[in-house]
Amino acid sequence: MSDLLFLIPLLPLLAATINFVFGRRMADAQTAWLATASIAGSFALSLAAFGNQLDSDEPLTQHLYDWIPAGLFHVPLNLYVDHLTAIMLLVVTSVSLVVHIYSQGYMAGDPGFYRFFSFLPLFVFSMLMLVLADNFLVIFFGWEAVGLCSYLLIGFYFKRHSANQAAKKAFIVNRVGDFGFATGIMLIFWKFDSVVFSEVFARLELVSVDTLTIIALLLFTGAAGKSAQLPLFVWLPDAMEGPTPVSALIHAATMVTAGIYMLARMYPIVSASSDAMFVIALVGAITAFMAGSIALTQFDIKRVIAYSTVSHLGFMAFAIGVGAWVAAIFHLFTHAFFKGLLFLGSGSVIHGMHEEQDMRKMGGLRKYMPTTYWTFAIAAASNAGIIVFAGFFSKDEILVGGWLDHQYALTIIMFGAAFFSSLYIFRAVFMTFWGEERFDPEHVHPHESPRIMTVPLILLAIPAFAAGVVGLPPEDGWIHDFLEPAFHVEEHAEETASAIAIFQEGEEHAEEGHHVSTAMTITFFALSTVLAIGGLAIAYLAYVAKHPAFDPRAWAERAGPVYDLLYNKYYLDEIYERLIIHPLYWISENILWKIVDIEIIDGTVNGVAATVNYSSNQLRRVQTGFVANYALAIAIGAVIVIGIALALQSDLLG
Amino acid sequence: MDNLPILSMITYAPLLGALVLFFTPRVDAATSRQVAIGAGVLAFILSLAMLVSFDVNESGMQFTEHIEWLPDVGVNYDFGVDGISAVLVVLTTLLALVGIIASTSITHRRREYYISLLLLETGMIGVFFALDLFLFYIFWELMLVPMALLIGVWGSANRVYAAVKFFLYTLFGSLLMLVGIVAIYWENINLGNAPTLNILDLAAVQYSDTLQFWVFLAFFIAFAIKVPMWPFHTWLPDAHVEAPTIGSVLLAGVLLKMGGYGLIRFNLSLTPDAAEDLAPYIMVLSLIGIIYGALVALVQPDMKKLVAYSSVSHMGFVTLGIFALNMQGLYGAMIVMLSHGFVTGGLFLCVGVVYERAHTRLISAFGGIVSRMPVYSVLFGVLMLASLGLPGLSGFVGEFLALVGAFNSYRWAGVIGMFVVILAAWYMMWMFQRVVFERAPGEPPDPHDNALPAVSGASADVHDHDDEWPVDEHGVPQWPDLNRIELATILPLVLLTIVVGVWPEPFMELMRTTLETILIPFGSQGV
Amino acid sequence: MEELTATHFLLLSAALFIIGMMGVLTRRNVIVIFMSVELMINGVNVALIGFAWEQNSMVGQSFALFVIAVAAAESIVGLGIIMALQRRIDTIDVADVRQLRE
Amino acid sequence: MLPGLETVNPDLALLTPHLIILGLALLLLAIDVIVPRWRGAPMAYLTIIGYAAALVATLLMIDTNETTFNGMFRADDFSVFVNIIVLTAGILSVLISINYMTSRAEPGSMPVPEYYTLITFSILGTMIVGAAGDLLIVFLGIEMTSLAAYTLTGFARHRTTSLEGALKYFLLGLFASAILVYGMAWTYGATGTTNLTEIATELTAFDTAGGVEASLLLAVLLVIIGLGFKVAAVPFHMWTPDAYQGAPTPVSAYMSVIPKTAGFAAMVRLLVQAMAPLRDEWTIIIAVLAVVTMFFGNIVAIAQTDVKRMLGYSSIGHTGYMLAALAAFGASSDLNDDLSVTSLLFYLLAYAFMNIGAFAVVTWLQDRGRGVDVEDFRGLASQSPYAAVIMTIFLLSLTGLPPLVGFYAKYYVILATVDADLIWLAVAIVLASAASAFVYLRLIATMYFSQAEQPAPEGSTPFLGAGLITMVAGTVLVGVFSGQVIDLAQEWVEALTVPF
Amino acid sequence: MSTEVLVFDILAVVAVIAALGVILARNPVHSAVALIVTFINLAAIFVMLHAEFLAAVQLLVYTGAVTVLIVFVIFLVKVDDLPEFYGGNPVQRIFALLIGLALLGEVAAAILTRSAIGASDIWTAEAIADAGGNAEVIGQVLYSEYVLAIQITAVLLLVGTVAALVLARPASATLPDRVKRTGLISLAHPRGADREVAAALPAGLEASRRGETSGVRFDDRGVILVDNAEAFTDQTAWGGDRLEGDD
Repeated sequence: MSDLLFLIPLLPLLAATINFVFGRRMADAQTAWLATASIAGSFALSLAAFGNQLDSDEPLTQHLYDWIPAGLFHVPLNLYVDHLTAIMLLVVTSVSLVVHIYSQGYMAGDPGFYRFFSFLPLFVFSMLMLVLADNFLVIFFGWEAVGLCSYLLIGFYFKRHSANQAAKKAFIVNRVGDFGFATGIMLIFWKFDSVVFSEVFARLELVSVDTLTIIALLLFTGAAGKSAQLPLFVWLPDAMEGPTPVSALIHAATMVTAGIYMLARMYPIVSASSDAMFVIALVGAITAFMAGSIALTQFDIKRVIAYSTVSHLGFMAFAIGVGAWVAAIFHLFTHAFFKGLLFLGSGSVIHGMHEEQDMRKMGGLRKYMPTTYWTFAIAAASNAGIIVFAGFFSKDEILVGGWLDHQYALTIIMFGAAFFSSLYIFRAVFMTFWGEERFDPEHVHPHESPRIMTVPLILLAIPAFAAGVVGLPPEDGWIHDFLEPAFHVEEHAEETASAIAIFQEGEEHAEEGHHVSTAMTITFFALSTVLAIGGLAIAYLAYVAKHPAFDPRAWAERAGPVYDLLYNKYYLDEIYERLIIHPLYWISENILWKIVDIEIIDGTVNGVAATVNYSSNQLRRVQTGFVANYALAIAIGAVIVIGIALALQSDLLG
Repeated sequence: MDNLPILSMITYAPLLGALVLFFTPRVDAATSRQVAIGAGVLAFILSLAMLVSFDVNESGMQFTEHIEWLPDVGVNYDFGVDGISAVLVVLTTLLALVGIIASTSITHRRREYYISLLLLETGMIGVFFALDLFLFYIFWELMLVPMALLIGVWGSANRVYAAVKFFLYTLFGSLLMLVGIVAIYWENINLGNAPTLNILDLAAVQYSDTLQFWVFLAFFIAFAIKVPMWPFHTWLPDAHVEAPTIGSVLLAGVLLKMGGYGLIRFNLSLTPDAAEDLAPYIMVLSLIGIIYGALVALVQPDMKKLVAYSSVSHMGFVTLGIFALNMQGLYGAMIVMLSHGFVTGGLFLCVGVVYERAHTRLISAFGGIVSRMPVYSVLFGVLMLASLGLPGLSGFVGEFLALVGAFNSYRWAGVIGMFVVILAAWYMMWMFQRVVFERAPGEPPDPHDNALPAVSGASADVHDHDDEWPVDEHGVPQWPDLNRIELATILPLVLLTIVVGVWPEPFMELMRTTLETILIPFGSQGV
Repeated sequence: MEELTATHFLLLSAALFIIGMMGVLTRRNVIVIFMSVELMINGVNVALIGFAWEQNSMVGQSFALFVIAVAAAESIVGLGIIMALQRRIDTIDVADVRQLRE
Repeated sequence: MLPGLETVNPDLALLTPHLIILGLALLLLAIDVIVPRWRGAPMAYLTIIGYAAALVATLLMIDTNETTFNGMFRADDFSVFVNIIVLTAGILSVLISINYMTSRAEPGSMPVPEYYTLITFSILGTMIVGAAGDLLIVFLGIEMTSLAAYTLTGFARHRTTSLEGALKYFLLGLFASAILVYGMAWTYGATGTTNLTEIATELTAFDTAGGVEASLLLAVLLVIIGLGFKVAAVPFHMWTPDAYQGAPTPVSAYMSVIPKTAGFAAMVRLLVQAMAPLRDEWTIIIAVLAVVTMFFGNIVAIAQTDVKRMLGYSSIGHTGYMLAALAAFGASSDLNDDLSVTSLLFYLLAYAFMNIGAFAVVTWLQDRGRGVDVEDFRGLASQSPYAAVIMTIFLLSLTGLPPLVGFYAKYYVILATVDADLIWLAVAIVLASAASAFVYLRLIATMYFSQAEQPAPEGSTPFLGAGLITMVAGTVLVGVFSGQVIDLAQEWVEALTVPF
Repeated sequence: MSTEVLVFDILAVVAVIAALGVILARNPVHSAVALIVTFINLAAIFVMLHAEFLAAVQLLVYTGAVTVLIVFVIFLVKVDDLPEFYGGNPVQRIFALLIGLALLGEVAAAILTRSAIGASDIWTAEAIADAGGNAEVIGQVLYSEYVLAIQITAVLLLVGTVAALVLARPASATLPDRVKRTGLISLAHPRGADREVAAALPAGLEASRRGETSGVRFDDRGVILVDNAEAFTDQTAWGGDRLEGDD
């Protein structure tokens, strides 16, 4: 099996290049069919790899060739599949397959159809390379390639200025994250003289904990950039400018989770420094809470879901921060399905409402789009964490993990975020599908999407509902033992005492988390359910029953400045604009270019030339034309030369 | 094969072409173009032949030629090639060939144009092959005049100022180098060795620290002007903006590499101790150059000036890598030089293509090219991505290695250097998007556009040249996509960028032994 | 100063030389300049002959002889130039001869 | 005979080149009177053949380091090299003046036959200085060259500027000669002899511990000032621009090389050969003069509009470089690898080719009716590309750009100065040549980068063409084959120390 | 103070005063006379310094030939009515004076501290006397040691004559159309006549150029007007004009 690994990323790459080069001459259907077939191929191979990993702990590796042989900085191009990668492969390829099928319907008739179906498989190729990487450079290659594809896909409607701005913003903000990631890689190479994961992890003891903390934090900045954590999440909401299937695939299921996957892959490093873990947890919690609060005030259906994604990513980061590694991956697994479904559902709604995205112009779409409504509802329930749905189990496990890690304050914040996640999602459901129809009938005739779009919705609805079973019973379900080898560090006998102590302490920490008392489980079950149902009820009362106590407008006035703060995304965009972008433009325009370059450097150069010319003109006047003056010059020259010579060199003056 | 003086044949093939053209004044423009292309192809094929039969593991110089010339002053005609010069020579012959083929837009005095181009090529190749300081200096100055002519005669608006500034700037630097050469010549004699100007013999001697410092400084200033490093860079934007497209391609593609090559060949091997002491200061200068170049490129209204400042930033990586004084740094520097050759060469060709159609270089005058020129946009896009250092393309390999090298010697250098990753993306993306995507001036906005910018309508100067192209209903000139020649010149560069990005091993293998020998005095050769 | 010594004639030669030089510097009339130069040359001759006398050798005197011969040759050429110039521009005032300047 | 004197039976064979030239001059005078038909071109051919014959005779005399006329005449290798320089320059300047005489460059008529005679006499004068072994012979040689030069400057009698140039050159020349002779008198006074080698032995006797004796120093200084005028060193250079601008262009070309070579030959004879023991004193003075001359010459040349005047100032600049070469004398411990005079001689030869070349192109333009203003060069490259290329070659060589002889010459000078630990002088040379680049680049820029306003120059000047070709060949090839030339020039060390 | 020194001092002082007269005289003729006085004094000094032959040469060549030539030129080129007395502007004169004094000081310093004296040769006064006097000895010396110098001086004088010939020869009669000169240096002219005439005569010239008149006319002051020198005197001042390129 290990020598077929290269096919997984290769198939989408081939499809992408063929579509890109010959796309104009191929019929739309052909390009779509080719792309989907290649993803299906990769999916099948991923299943095979998953099967292989099911019954063996040995990771599959395949060496392709040496990418950069620069002395110690030796970068081989290897593909590496272990349990963690197997899961990620499954998630990526499955969701991509569904999105490909869905896009054929959604993008039908678009002039850039072939271009869409070349960028999408290219994205899948990049994501697969990222997941399959076994050293920092290849993961970084995948990292940037994914950023590029998101740039291309967000800016798909290149005629729109807003789309272009959003694409550029996404790429540059990702690059800010990449700056941290690349600096981390450099630090790692400097400290470990290698960039291959296995070699680095083997030499962990040689390095002090502080360095590990710095490395972990740098890697986290990379993850924050990619997985839209607090300071760098501003690009994700704007990324909604791209076509909805793109949002579904990239900004829900795969790319954004890359950061979390990378942190998971860096388990040995991150787990070794508790300070880094705390920072990650803190950032995760705050992001979850903030994003949740913003989502409450949004009216564009895709932006609500976008902020929900940011919030859930905050959940996963918090999970990693508190050491609930498996919970993070479990939530990632479930989240991919129901968030993908939410986006595709909203896509189908938008498709039906002729590109209308504002929820205030929707309402009562239940009767027009029954399948979309039901699948959207299931996904919403899962997102909110209703008891039986997949989202409940993974989210709950995170909260338990948080509590066990004694991060009580943060866990309470997470409870708030959980409550928000249920409130905003049901608000969206009720505003779009329930209540009175707020669109004017002559122009807009909502209709159910064609079967090519509804079938994928149903396909995704199944895991959105049932994916939770994977993690039952909590704390030691199937996924826990499957991922167990990925998240524990082999014992190294002869390491120095201090190093072992650190890992000892880290070790119990993990064990203790396993057998949690059933009482605690039940109480957390109850608490989550209360929050979820509470959110549903409030949303129902506010938007369907129009109960005066819960009138959204009333709450908005009462909240006043807080509401504006939330609605304007904590003014983060404006802050960045004013604090970083404008001053940078101003400095480089007025100071660096105009003054330093033109005034100072060019000034001096031209100044030298001018003084030479000026002195030349002055000296030239010395030539008066008078013979007497010429003789005078000779005489003066003679007097000076003789005078100085006699003074200095002769014996006259001793 | 090795008894043939292959190196001299490569060097003087273009000169042969130039002489043939010079002495046939009555020939028409077309045949003179054929002759020039012939000479270019000959030089390129010979250089490939040399590259093929180049022995990777041989650490010393290969294909050496030695003819006694001025014995009294220790000057003899020494040619030789090693890892780094072989790679750079092939780059030179390739770009020169591409330049000659792409010179379709030159209208007046084509014969003299080709003569200067071929003379320039000879000068460039000679610099890489020369092992004798005297011979090196001769070829170094030989390049000056043809390049100044290229800028001065076939340039655009105030070309004379740019040509004169370029000439005097480089001349001043090289004159200081001359004093350096003479100083090291006499020091070598005073230490009791036979009078010689051969680089290898001079490198073998251990000089006093003060002399090393002054000789290092003399060479450094000459090469810093050529690289160009931060305080000496102001001639580059003027020269590029005024030079004809091909002049810019060669200027950026090869002339800037002379500085880098010189720093490696002379400053590192002749005066190692001074190099080691002064490395941090030079790294500070390169970092300023990198950040400064990127920042100023951010606000350039003119495409060519933007690319020029971007090459100031890229060449900052070269000096950063060199003076990191370790394996990764030097590898990085060499690959940045190689990739900068294709990438910036290609970018200038792209700017030239658009300039031929719109006769302006102002970014604000363009927009929505992708719908009219898709192939062009794709190639331009790949080059742009290589320029901002996307992994998988050649730019990244070089820059990352240089930064890793810099990080290993000085932490702060690596970190500050890494900032350019953000800035490069910023200015390149901004330019690319403003030129290729967006709407052409005059095109109606997309109904679903959430942010309707005040696209600066149809800027007047774009339209007055539009008599030559058909105009669609919105008054947008329908520029044709790349013609056969333009494609034939840009495509190879793009392919090379991808190849070097994905599979840099063969190129790195070429340089390995040479870089190891260079790093011996610094004790970090194997690392 | 009982009997004649070198300083006597040297001072004389220096005086003549300097006075000749002053003449060249101050006068504008070409002929007077020419005469001043003749004075300088005579100063030199005095020095030469003085040294010959001091060192009882004939070298100085023959040298002076040749100097006189050369001075004669120069005067011919000089006056030739002055004649040619005068025919052209009716002046031998050095100040007017200023077309070539700066 | 009187006691202490013996009749001198000189070995005239050593004087063959000088006698050939003297014979030629007299022959030209005779032809002028007897066969008027031959005036003009036939005379020129004869002159060139004569010079060529003398050149061959000189080349045959290499390595015959002997003296005759009991020490007065030294046919050593130094004089051989001086003869080579002067005869080549002579041939070149005659070549470029043949067409000039009959062209419409000079409105009035010029006594053509006397032109060749006077140039031959001037060359004879310089050769005498080259071969002089005695103060007197040096003085006579200098005077002969100068007299001929004064006359030739005023050759275009119908043009007042020419006469004015001649007058200035004459008056100041006379003034400087008086100073030179006064210096020689003082030298004789101090050493009791006028023979150069004897003076050197006498001077070694004086101890210069506490500082040189004032009268000796005065002697050296007066000589330096006198010769400084001849080679146009800065404080004494005032005549050069006016003389160059006034004189007809071929004369300016000749004047920029032959009298200057005489001046430098005299300097070597007097300072290097005779006053070697005082070298610590005079090398510093020459070095300072060199720097001042370099910068003044090159900087003032920038603002000139008249090309001949600009070339005059640039020749002052080049004098600065040659003085720098001279200033490097005697510093290196072992004399026979002392490059100072060698680089000076090579520089003179290189300078002859490029400078006469530059003037030749100005003549080429004048022969075709165009003026000598910088504006007249506007757009020359598009009208007559070959002339422009040739002029560019000369100007680039004057700047010191490598493949051309100017670079080799400047390289050797820098070699000499750095060897003499005069690093600051070497840097000054480099800075001055950067300044000179301003001057020459401006001219090249007007030729190549701007449009022509005047009609294209047309007309055929075969001899000038031949002259230009030889000079271009010289500018390009002499540098490449400078190995052999340097070997010959290096012989000066042994030549100057040959006892008579 | 021996008589010899006294005589020397008198002669020296007179020579110096005469020299000052040369450079300070208003009228060039006066300075010429002063020059002659100087030369005579110097000759006397030469005699005192046992250089009798030199004294003779001095008198003959300098006082005789050169000064006469100068005076001759002065008359020819009408310098008597020169406008101003001193040359350059006053500032320059004072500056020149200072420089002169400075140089005198320097040279005097060198003279007074002079110790380097060449080894004395054999030609003492007695040796010269019994060898037949100064002239005899100089003759012998010249033609034994200075043979080469004499030949060169001969050539030098030849060059001088050729130069004078080239410079001073009158250009062709038909001068460029600037100012038509009436007769050149023909002896028949009263002094100063031609200058005024030339200036006052533009109208007449046009007529003469067109060749209507027979070539000889008189102006209002009775001065003979001729088209060119040939017309007036049969023999031109400088002999036949042999320049073929003239006309």
